[in-house]
Amino acid sequence: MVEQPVQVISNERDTDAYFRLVLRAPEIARATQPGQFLHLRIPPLRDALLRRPFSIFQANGETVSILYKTIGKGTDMLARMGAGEELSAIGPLGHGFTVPARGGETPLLVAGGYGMAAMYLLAERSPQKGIVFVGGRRRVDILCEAEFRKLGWDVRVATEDGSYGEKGLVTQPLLAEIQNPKSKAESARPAKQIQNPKLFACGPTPMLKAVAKIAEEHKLAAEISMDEHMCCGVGVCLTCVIPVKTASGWEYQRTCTEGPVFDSREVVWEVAK
Amino acid sequence: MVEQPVQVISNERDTDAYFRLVLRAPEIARATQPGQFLHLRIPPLRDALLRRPFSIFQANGETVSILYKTIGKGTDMLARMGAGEELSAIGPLGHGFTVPARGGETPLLVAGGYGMAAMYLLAERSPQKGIVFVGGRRRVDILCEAEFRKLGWDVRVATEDGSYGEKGLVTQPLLAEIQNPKSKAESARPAKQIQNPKLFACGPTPMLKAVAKIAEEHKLAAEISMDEHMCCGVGVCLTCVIPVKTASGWEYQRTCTEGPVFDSREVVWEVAK
Amino acid sequence: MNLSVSIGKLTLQNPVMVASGTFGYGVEYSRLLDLNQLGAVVVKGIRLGPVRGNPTPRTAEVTSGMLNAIGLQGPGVDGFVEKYWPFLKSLRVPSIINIWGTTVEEYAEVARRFDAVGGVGALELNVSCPNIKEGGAQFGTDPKLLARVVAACRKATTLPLITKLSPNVTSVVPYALAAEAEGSDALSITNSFPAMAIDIETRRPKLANVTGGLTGPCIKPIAIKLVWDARRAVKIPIIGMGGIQSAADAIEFFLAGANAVAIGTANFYEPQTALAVIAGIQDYLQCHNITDIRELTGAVRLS
Amino acid sequence: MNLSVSIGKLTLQNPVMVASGTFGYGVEYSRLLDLNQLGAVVVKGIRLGPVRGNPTPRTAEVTSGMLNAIGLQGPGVDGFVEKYWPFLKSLRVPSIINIWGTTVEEYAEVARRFDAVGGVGALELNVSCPNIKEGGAQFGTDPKLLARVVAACRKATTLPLITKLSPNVTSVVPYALAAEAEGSDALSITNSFPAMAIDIETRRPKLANVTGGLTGPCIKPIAIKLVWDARRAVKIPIIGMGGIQSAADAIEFFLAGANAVAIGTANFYEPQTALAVIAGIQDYLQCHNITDIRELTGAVRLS
Ligand SMILES: Cc1cc2nc3c(=O)[nH]c(=O)nc-3n(C[C@H](O)[C@H](O)[C@H](O)COP(=O)(O)OP(=O)(O)OC[C@H]3O[C@@H](n4cnc5c(N)ncnc54)[C@H](O)[C@@H]3O)c2cc1C
Ligand SMILES: Cc1cc2nc3c(=O)[nH]c(=O)nc-3n(C[C@H](O)[C@H](O)[C@H](O)COP(=O)(O)OP(=O)(O)OC[C@H]3O[C@@H](n4cnc5c(N)ncnc54)[C@H](O)[C@@H]3O)c2cc1C
Ligand SMILES: Cc1cc2nc3c(=O)[nH]c(=O)nc-3n(C[C@H](O)[C@H](O)[C@H](O)COP(=O)(O)O)c2cc1C
Ligand SMILES: Cc1cc2nc3c(=O)[nH]c(=O)nc-3n(C[C@H](O)[C@H](O)[C@H](O)COP(=O)(O)O)c2cc1C
Ligand code: FES
Ligand code: FES
Repeated sequence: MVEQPVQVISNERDTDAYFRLVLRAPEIARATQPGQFLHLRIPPLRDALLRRPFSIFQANGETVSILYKTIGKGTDMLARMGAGEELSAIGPLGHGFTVPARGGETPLLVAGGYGMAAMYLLAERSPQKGIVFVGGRRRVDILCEAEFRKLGWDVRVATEDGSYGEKGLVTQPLLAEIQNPKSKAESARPAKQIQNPKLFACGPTPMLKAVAKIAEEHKLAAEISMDEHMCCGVGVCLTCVIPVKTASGWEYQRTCTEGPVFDSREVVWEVAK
Repeated sequence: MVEQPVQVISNERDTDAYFRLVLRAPEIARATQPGQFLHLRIPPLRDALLRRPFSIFQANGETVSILYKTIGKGTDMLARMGAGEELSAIGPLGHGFTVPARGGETPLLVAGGYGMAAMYLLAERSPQKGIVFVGGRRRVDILCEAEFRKLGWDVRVATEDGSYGEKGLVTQPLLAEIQNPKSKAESARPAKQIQNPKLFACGPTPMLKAVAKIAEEHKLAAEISMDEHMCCGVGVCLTCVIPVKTASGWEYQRTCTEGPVFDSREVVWEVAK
Repeated sequence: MNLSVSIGKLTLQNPVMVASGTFGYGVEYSRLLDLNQLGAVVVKGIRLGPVRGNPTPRTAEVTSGMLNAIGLQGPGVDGFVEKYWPFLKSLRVPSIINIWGTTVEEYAEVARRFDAVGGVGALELNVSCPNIKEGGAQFGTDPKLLARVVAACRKATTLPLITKLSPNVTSVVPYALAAEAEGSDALSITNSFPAMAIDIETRRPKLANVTGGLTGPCIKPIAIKLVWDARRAVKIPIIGMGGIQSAADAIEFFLAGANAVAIGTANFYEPQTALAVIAGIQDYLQCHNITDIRELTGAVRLS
Repeated sequence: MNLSVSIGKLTLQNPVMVASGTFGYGVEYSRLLDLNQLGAVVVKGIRLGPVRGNPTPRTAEVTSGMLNAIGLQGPGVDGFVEKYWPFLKSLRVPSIINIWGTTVEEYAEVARRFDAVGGVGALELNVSCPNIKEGGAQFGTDPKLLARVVAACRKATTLPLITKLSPNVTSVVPYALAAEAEGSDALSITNSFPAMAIDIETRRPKLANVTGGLTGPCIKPIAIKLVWDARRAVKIPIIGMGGIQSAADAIEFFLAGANAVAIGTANFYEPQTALAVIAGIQDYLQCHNITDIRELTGAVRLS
């Protein structure tokens, strides 16, 4: 973990409200594990002081990149920054995904919207290929499908408005696959036979909750990355907590340090928002 | 007086810490009288909310310009703005100088540092040419001398460190001229015989106070432009007041509306800072 | 869409005013915006006689706000009526006169004088100015004294009375209750916060008065809390203010419990703010299918 | 150049601390900066037993500041001593433990327990947290209750005692005097301000706790005024805090009357702030030919 000024190498629109920002940050790039995040200070915000957390999308040699959606003042300002400008980054932060071992469980990745950003490194570094289930409201919310295919992963798309892939929530094709492997494969080539699947998910909390339920009902392990509101990003402020089971009940644990990735069985979903 | 977004046409360094900013502002340009000012909002400041006042240096057709010194966060930020960027301007504001009438008093202009900015339009529009006394700490604080000469005015320079012109305060050559016309003319060509001089001054308060004293001692009229801290710029907040004589004593009057130009005899110098 | 709200017997065409001390006597801004579109104009604080005010510097910029210690410079009742009332009277929107005194009797006397002027929209009792030695905040930080001021003014005038509360108290509730009990028709919340800034190079306070009042966006979260606290205690209308610079800010005040709002410091840097806020409120109501601004008051969701 | 200052019998190598609740238990930031360069580390508030804290969202960003309602989540005395004390004890700079309770007796008991731990630098009594129902601010807004808390803790420990005052009072002076009279070795000024923010789209408060404490640069001018007021009333050292993000901000607190300062919210967005402030103070002293930081305390020029 380091804190350092980082330079924008490029910052380009992906689809609609989504952008890709590539930063020069060799030390962070080297240390990054799948599922970890960057905490960025966007200096021109000035009267909006706090850093913004973003999953590390890709990490290559000297650079790290993020894939972000413009939803408010920070991300809007970020979208206006150009090559050569400087941000301050803290990273890599948080406890990421367990990279699947060769010959072990088959990874089923489930992502909603910018949740895809947290998944790429996991797919890239997993010796075991699997299926990525990706969902979004509309076609423009389906990100970097081609990149996952290039890694040799099977990609299954669902959109809520049916404008692309299956119509509905991303958990539908996931559930179908688990219950009846291959059945709904939208891809032309035959899906691999799923051996001993393990779920990895990142997206809005309701999606994570649904994934946790599917995992529970099918007795599957699931690692989920929680998208909690953050402030410090390093474990000191206790903003980002979620309820986690303990021997005697539950306690609040920090998404930024104990997470963002948790075992779905640890989370007390009745208490979590 | 209007409030409007104005575009930066150019913004270039003059000497050292001084810059010239040219803005497209046709309505303001048309209405400007010598000695009036602009009140500028510099949007990227964000957490520094208030507008900054600047004398209108030049006003030509569609454009107005200011000549400013970088001394703090607003002027520093201003110096970083480029062509095409937008500011918000209110102007022209304030009660300016009385333009000398043809054949009337001979104008003696006295300026310290960026005080020169307030003088240019007066010189330009005065049918009666005169002398500009300009002072500063160092050579780089002497601004737009050439432009005044081009208007056909006699320019007398004094610097505190003696790096250019006479060594000392600007009031020295002024006083010398009043006491003994021509005596200290640094310019090669013979100074005009001063008929019935009237003083016009803009600069730091101690300089204005000295000018007011000279005017009083020599029974000359003097119009001085006060550099007071401002907030609203339009007369509502009562920030920018100076003590002005009244029938029964004195009262605080607003620099932004009753001024910035006052008759030096009206000011209660013992009370003014 | 209904935007009109009432303060006692006074009806405003819309709930957006400009705050006392930030809009002079109206006339100054009349060249930059159409005052007849405002809910009301609230003028700079006036006491019985003329007031010279504090030495300069009187204001200083601070992070997302400003300090002021004007010291209530003003022409007094007679000077005001002579110089500024003819213009204000000619407006189609009401003028609210912000008044103060150094004694309970002076407050009442000023109220009485404005009752007689004719055409005044309402009186706003400034019991919360932190920048004068006598009067002002002392009446706003003692509920008994506050009750006496309000009661005396209530007797002295039939004009709608608005009590402008001080933020500089542990709880605003006793003050809100006292004002309501003594017949105040509405509350203004909030005035500026006692504060200070020092120039580290000269080592001098940035204000000649040493301390001053903090206003602007920096105080908004505190002001919202004060409005929310008062709303649950009283039934009378609340005029919310403190750092409003956009319609979103104003709507936050409504949701917290305000019936109307006032724009203060923002006038200095964006004189069109009040008009932009009115337009933005209309957009918001339309987008959210709300037909009456009054539905927003106190409509924060807590469950 | 002397930068060291004393708080009771505790001597700090320099006057720059990190504020309670903004620096965890030190260990979290130890990978980003060298804690041994700080004046002291002040840890998150601790009561006798473990505390779960408030529901989320617990913080919200506001203009030039933030709101928080963490609800003093913490491991309790035993949990703290077991999990965090070994690390803190290993530092060369003192740790100051921020403590609280819901009764006078609990405060005293927590103080007693830390007296026995050995090696603690000082105790900071948090009588000013606005985000918990019982305890916290109630002790900080009643001078008599405050006096009882300080007196009880004074009896329970020989450690230096720092009383952290609430800003939410009309005048900080009676509280400063009460703490000094009961044997507090120093004051911390100030804690966060009761405040609130509402999301206008969801209409929900931005904090699950509805209200929270405002901190960051937006509160600095109010905090400076509080320090200045307290400085003229008491002789004991004052630790100034509230929105410090640069050496200039810290120096403003010294000039107003602080003997030391603490960095709070700024840690969240610039974790190196405390170190930058220490370096900047040294530069300032050098530029101004000041050989001892203590010369700056209260050195604002008024004439
Ligand atoms: C561990 C982690 C990883 C993340 N990774 C990514 C990523 O890879 N790509 C990406 O685009 N975003 C990611 N986010 C979310 C991202 O941090 C927010 O979108 C960003 O902080 C918003 O900043 P803003 O200034 O634009 O919005 P603001 O102006 O601060 O807020 C705008 C609106 O969005 C809401 N909002 C703010 N933050 C969040 C949030 N975290 N979740 C939901 N709503 C929010 C606010 O309440 C408000 O209504 C991640 C968040 C976390 C915690
Ligand atoms: C009527 C009028 C006309 C002016 N014309 C010009 C002009 O033509 N060219 C020009 O360069 N400047 C002019 N000024 C001054 C200019 O407004 C200030 O320099 C500017 O506001 C500083 O902004 P800042 O954000 O850079 O400084 P800040 O960061 O706000 O302040 C930096 C430091 O400068 C001090 N300071 C701020 N304003 C003034 C001031 N007005 N006088 C002296 N010290 C100040 C502050 O107290 C502080 O110590 C004029 C001022 C007035 C009132
Ligand atoms: C320069 C200035 C002068 C003020 N004068 C008065 C006044 O005369 N009477 C009064 O009741 N409030 C006065 N106020 C307070 C404002 O009316 C308002 O309550 C306060 O500024 C908070 O709103 P804001 O943050 O939008 O500015 C003044 C405020 C400022 C900034
Ligand atoms: C998230 C957060 C948690 C805090 N927790 C505590 C606490 O446990 N005990 C305490 O006395 N103060 C606590 N504070 C207050 C700070 O110690 C400090 O007094 C306040 O933040 C003002 O300083 P600042 O503006 O620099 O942040 C907390 C502040 C924040 C922002
Ligand atoms: S964001 Fe501060 S503890 Fe997680
Ligand atoms: S600057 Fe506001 S009255 Fe002059």
